[in-house]
Amino acid sequence: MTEVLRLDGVTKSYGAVVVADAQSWSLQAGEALGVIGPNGAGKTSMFNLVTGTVAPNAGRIWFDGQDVTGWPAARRCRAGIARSFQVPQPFGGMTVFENALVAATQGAGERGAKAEATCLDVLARTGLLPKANVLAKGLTLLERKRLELARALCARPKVLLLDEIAGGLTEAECHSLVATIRDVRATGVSIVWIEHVVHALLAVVDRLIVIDFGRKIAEGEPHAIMASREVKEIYLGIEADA
Amino acid sequence: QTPTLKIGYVSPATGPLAGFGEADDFIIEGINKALAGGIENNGKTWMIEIIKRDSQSNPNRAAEVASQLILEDEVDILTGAATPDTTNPVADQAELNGTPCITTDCPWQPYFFGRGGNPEKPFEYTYHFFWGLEDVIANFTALWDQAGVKKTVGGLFPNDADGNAWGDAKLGFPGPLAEKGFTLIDPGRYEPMNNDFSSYINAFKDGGAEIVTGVMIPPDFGTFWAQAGQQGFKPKVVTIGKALLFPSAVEGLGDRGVGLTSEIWWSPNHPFKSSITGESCKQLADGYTAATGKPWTQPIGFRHALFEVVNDVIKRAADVEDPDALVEAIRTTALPTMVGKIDWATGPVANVSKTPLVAGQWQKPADKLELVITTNVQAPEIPVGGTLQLLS
Amino acid sequence: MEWLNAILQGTLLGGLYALFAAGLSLIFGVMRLVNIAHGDLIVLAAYLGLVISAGLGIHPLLALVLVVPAMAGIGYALQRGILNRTMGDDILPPLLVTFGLSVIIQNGLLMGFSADPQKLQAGALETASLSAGGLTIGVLPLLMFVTAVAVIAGLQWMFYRTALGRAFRATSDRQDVAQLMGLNRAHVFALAMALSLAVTGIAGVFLGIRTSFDPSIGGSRLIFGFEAVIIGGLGNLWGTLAGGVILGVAQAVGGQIHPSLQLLAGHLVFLLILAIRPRGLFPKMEG
Amino acid sequence: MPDPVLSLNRLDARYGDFQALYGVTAHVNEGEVVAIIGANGAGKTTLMRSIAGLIRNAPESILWKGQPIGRLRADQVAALGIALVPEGRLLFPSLSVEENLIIGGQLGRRGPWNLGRVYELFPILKERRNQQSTSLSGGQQQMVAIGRALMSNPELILMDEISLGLAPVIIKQIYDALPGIVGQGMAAVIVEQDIAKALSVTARVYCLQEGRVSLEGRSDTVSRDEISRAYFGM
Amino acid sequence: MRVTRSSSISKAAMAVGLVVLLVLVAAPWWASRADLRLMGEIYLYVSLATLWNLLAGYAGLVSVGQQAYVGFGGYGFFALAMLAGVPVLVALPLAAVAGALVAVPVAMLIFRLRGAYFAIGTWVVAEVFRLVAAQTPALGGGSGASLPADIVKSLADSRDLREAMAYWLALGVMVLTVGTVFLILRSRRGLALTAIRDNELAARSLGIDIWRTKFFVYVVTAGLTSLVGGLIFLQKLRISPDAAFSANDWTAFVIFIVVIGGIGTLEGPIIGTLLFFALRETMAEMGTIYLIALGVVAIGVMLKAPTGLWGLIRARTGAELFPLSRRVQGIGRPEG
Ligand SMILES: Nc1ncnc2c1ncn2[C@@H]1O[C@H](COP(=O)(O)OP(=O)(O)OP(=O)(O)O)[C@@H](O)[C@H]1O
Ligand SMILES: Nc1ncnc2c1ncn2[C@@H]1O[C@H](COP(=O)(O)OP(=O)(O)OP(=O)(O)O)[C@@H](O)[C@H]1O
Ligand SMILES: [Mg+2]
Ligand SMILES: [Mg+2]
Repeated sequence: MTEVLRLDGVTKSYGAVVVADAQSWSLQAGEALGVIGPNGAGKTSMFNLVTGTVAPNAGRIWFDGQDVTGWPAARRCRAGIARSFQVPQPFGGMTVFENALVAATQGAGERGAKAEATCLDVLARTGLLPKANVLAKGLTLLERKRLELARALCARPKVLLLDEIAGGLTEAECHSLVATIRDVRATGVSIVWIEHVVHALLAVVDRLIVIDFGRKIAEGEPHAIMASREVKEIYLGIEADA
Repeated sequence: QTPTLKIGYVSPATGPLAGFGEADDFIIEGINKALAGGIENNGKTWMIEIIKRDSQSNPNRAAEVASQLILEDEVDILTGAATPDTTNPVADQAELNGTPCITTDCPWQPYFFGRGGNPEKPFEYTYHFFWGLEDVIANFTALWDQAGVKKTVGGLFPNDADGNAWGDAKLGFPGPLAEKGFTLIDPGRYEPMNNDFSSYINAFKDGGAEIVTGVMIPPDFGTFWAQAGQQGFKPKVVTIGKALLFPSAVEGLGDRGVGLTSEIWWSPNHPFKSSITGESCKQLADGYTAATGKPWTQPIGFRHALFEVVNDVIKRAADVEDPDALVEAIRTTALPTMVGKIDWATGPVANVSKTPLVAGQWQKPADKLELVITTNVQAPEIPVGGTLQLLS
Repeated sequence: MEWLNAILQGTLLGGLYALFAAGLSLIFGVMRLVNIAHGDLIVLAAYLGLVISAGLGIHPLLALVLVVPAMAGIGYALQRGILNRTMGDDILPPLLVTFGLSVIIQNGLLMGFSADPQKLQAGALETASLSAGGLTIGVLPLLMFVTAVAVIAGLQWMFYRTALGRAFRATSDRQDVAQLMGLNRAHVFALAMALSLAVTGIAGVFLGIRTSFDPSIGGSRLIFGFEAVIIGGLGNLWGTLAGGVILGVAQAVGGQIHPSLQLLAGHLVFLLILAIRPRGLFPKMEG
Repeated sequence: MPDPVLSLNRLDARYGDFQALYGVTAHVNEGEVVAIIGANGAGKTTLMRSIAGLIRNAPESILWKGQPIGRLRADQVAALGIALVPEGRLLFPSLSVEENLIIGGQLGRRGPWNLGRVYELFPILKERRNQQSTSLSGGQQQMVAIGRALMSNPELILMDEISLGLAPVIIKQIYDALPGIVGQGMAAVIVEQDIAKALSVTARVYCLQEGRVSLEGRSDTVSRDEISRAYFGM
Repeated sequence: MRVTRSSSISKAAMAVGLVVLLVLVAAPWWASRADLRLMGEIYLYVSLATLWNLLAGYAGLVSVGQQAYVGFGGYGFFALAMLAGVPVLVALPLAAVAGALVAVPVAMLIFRLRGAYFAIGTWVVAEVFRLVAAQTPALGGGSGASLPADIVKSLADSRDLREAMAYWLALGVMVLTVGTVFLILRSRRGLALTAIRDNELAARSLGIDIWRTKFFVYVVTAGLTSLVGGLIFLQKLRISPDAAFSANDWTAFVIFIVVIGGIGTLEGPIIGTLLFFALRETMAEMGTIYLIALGVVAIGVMLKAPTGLWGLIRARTGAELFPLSRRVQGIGRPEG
């Protein structure tokens, strides 16, 4: 197994608020990594650092064997890091299809019919095809979230960063989402998934890390982590059994 | 059916220069009435139709409407008035399209040299009548000589067509002033709509200027004059072109408007009369006041004279339908008008005929401001109405 | 001494710019509204001052008692009647509407008052001056500066310390959610515009005392107002004052070097500041 | 049975040409907690926005204590004592955390909720009180949104997907707090995707399907089967 | 399932457009001198409006300082033709290149600004251009300069041919600008541009180099605007700083045209220009009333049809004359 992504002592703070505290972890090719942690722990901030929308105060980020710490976000995306936003960021004035096409042509660098085929395929897989010609600003919150996923997939990433895409789904929808993500993973894409809907997460990931106050406080096999006392206390809010 | 000749007329009816166009409707109405019976040319009667277009005080728009008048309305003669911003683009369009063109109300240097004119090779179709910088300089210096104050002059010239011409080292004030023994303090050209004249006031104070001159728009002069007061600068004579033309502008200055001096191109006291109606200057001015309830202004006489020339040219032209014949008639004009004699044969350059200029002071003998002629060195036929009083 | 004087006069000029800009800054901060008609509204206020002070035969500063509420009323009506219907994320529709207003006001005034320059007569105040250590300071510019400081202090306090100010900021962020808080956005925006035009009323009367005006001069002063707002940073009224002063001093010092540099110096300083601090010197809100 | 505080009579709602709700009839009794469930795009948010006045409706289609309020603006509805916790939080970015809360209470309605009690409910907010609201994490923002609605001391609180994006511990906290919130006579309508959770905290439930009420029942008696039929119309 | 970019309407429109273009090319044979001149002016305004629309409507760069480039093009053309004696047909494209070149440092400066700040920044830059022109004595400084009649006459010997040339130049520039903008919008770059306008954060994260995309558009627009500027002042014959850098003539009216016509559409600027000229030709002589009417139209359209006239038409009919948008066909119920 080769390593596709590595964080080395990445640190970021806003004044007194430390959102990443010397974070170090790595991701293997084809691996699915889950991230949990209380609200405000710094999970989304970590994505911002990895994708380059925020620059770290210290530490290095390696992607595919290269130091990408100084790269702008766009370059990282073209190199193969795509994300979905927790708070959806659609291109409101464009249709759903065009939203996807942006990712396929810019992020993945595909052209013409190939790009279009990619988009149609991804929209079909994410259930957005019926809305393909609708302006993105007319979507409901959950549809916007699906669009986030679809766009990230159209960028044909090596590493896919997902930020809370299962919230608000019905059980059936959640199942199909899990199936979709498994498919993606089966194509060799590495995934980092932040999710509060723990059962969905556990159905996919190989490994779990827990973040609190910007620090990685636990890492390991998902079920073992979930059973740990610390996670129960700070995350699930269950009295840890003595 | 009498045939009709079309006269295009471009002037600023709206925008910052609208004051110059204020009397247009009154004058055109009067002309239309006076010429209702048509103009006789070679035994044939021609009606004239004056087509008025608004330049909106904007040279782009002036060029546009001039070209419309030429191309669309197919006017036989194009006329225009008021500041280089109107006269120059109008004349340029006429020159290129070969349309006879008469303009006025802009000193001739910014008109002629501002258009890249060359005395050796004059324009073919475009003619202008007004006074020039040499006249304004002669009048102003005569005025200041009368005053008997220290011969140090502060100059306020903006970076616009008028200001650059007045302040020009060759054509403008600096040369003649030096010759006549005046010291000119000229800090440089300011941008119109200036908000702060402190640096000028400083320079004038330091240099001990007792006279201030320049060619300014009213808001700029207002700012300067207020700041001069606030910063303790008290010149004895202030002679400013353009800004003090209109009674309303001077009235606005309140008591500080009294005693300011300015060039006078036309007044009800000028001893001229209309070649069309025979009216005197006073009658024309009174007519305006009666019709509009407003005090007379200097452009009135020149607007009237513009159409006097048109009338005369049409009468004399060998063939009114031939532009070249019309131009020939313009060139050979020798007509006494409301603003004095207009004759292109005697002009400083072939395209320019000069009209007399005097200067005077805004005085308040009773409770009303009056523009009193105090100098007539250039035009002794125009009577002087009073003597110059110092400001402080 | 010359330079000291230039700086002093520039600072006072800055007060004028700040007074012009304060109302602009307020509605720019509250509604992200780029009010192209602001300059023309100032001129409108000057004409109002003219009509009132000439009509009642009172000092123009006394006329403020009527001009300010009248302008506030106009502002309220304008916002509720017209501008509110174009408020949204897009800055263009309100920009175009205010452009339309600007043209209408200018030409309406031209029809009503002709192009003749007018001035407000403030008597001895206009030329009164104080001398100190070889420097002469006009009382009027000083009064304008002090007024600008007072107006800005008042607006700043209102914006950040009162419920009304909170309502302004909340509504500027999210109109529909502000409605959920019981704020009627149409009313809130109209109040902001009323306040802005009340300040404009003061600016207009001072403008009319300071120099002569005609219907067309509003636009040429607008750019300095915007520059002052932006140098200072969005949502910070003190910043607007600082912006005005920086602009005024830059112009005065530039003019002292050579008159042709006066305006250019102001603009260049503006661009320089933005090159270094793209959100202005002291921004308090997101642009 | 007491008169309902809120009743919906054949409520239609549209976005331009698109009709999102068709003849929805429902009611909420005083102090009662009601759940609205339904698939994506069923119209839950539209329903909430209609009640809150963000979408204009026929006047008589929404009655508040017998008065028609369908046509009122949102600020007028808010003044009556109806508060909405909007889907997606929607805080005011230029207000600090505390100001966001204060502005919720700016109507000045009397009641048990004030800054102190909100801070008691969500202690982290007290720590962050002077921070810009945009700099909070998603979950913290949701707390502010709830606190802001509570600050108006509403008689009816509408909560649209409040647990979306919250860590389990916070969801637990909020649902634990819910009885306390509604205990003092406040009625509530909650939209929740976690059906089990929705049923456990509410008295009655409405299920929407493509803009129509497809099921109405008591939370403790409806069966899973009925619900899945109501969800998908099978 | 397939993706199409043209509809039957757009195909028909393109065919009709081609015929109209041919008729317009032949105008010197059927139109009067005045009409030629008016049409030439309309083409130049269509060009300016289309270019501004590309900036503001598609790239989200709301500039209120495009007069900087109109004026720069005008002055550049005057300088080349008058001072350097460059032939008119060479001077015009050179002025365009010069405009694109000065846009490079300007872009580096003003691209640091956002939204309304950007707008005011562009305005100030245009003012700086104006002041610099006013301080350039070789070109008449604040007084301005007239183009010697000889230079215009050098375009062609006979007056008719000269006027036809001026007309074709304007028509050519319009076809060039509209065509360029159309091609940009159809390209990958056009898609990126719209994405940036809608959401910069997302655009960045999807691999779009925002700065470069905007920079490209800004520089191309500046070059073409300068070209139009050169042509405008070839027609006006006279240039002065206030006229060349007039915010009203070259930006405010252009914004009026685009927004009234329908921003963010290619059809909007064309419709807006036609409306603007219809108003002007019928009312301009009414002076103040005309200008007041213009203001009323601006306000009226913004209140009644904030998406502009074309927006209104498109909402009613779904028509699109230029094949730009992409529709996925065969996905069941047609929506949107
Ligand atoms: N602003 C809008 N314009 C047009 N259609 C809209 C708009 N908002 C919502 N809709 C449509 O109205 C329908 C109902 O939407 P609504 O947001 O009420 O659903 P919901 O039940 O809240 O869904 P979700 O669970 O996804 O939040 C959907 O089909 C949606 O596409
Ligand atoms: N720009 C900023 N300025 C100041 N503080 C910030 C900023 N951005 C984030 N924070 C703070 O950093 C912390 C981490 O935020 P982040 O969004 O990464 O949390 P999260 O783990 O994604 O939480 P959630 O699960 O609620 O989404 C929060 O406490 C937030 O207040
Ligand atoms: Mg997060
Ligand atoms: Mg919803």
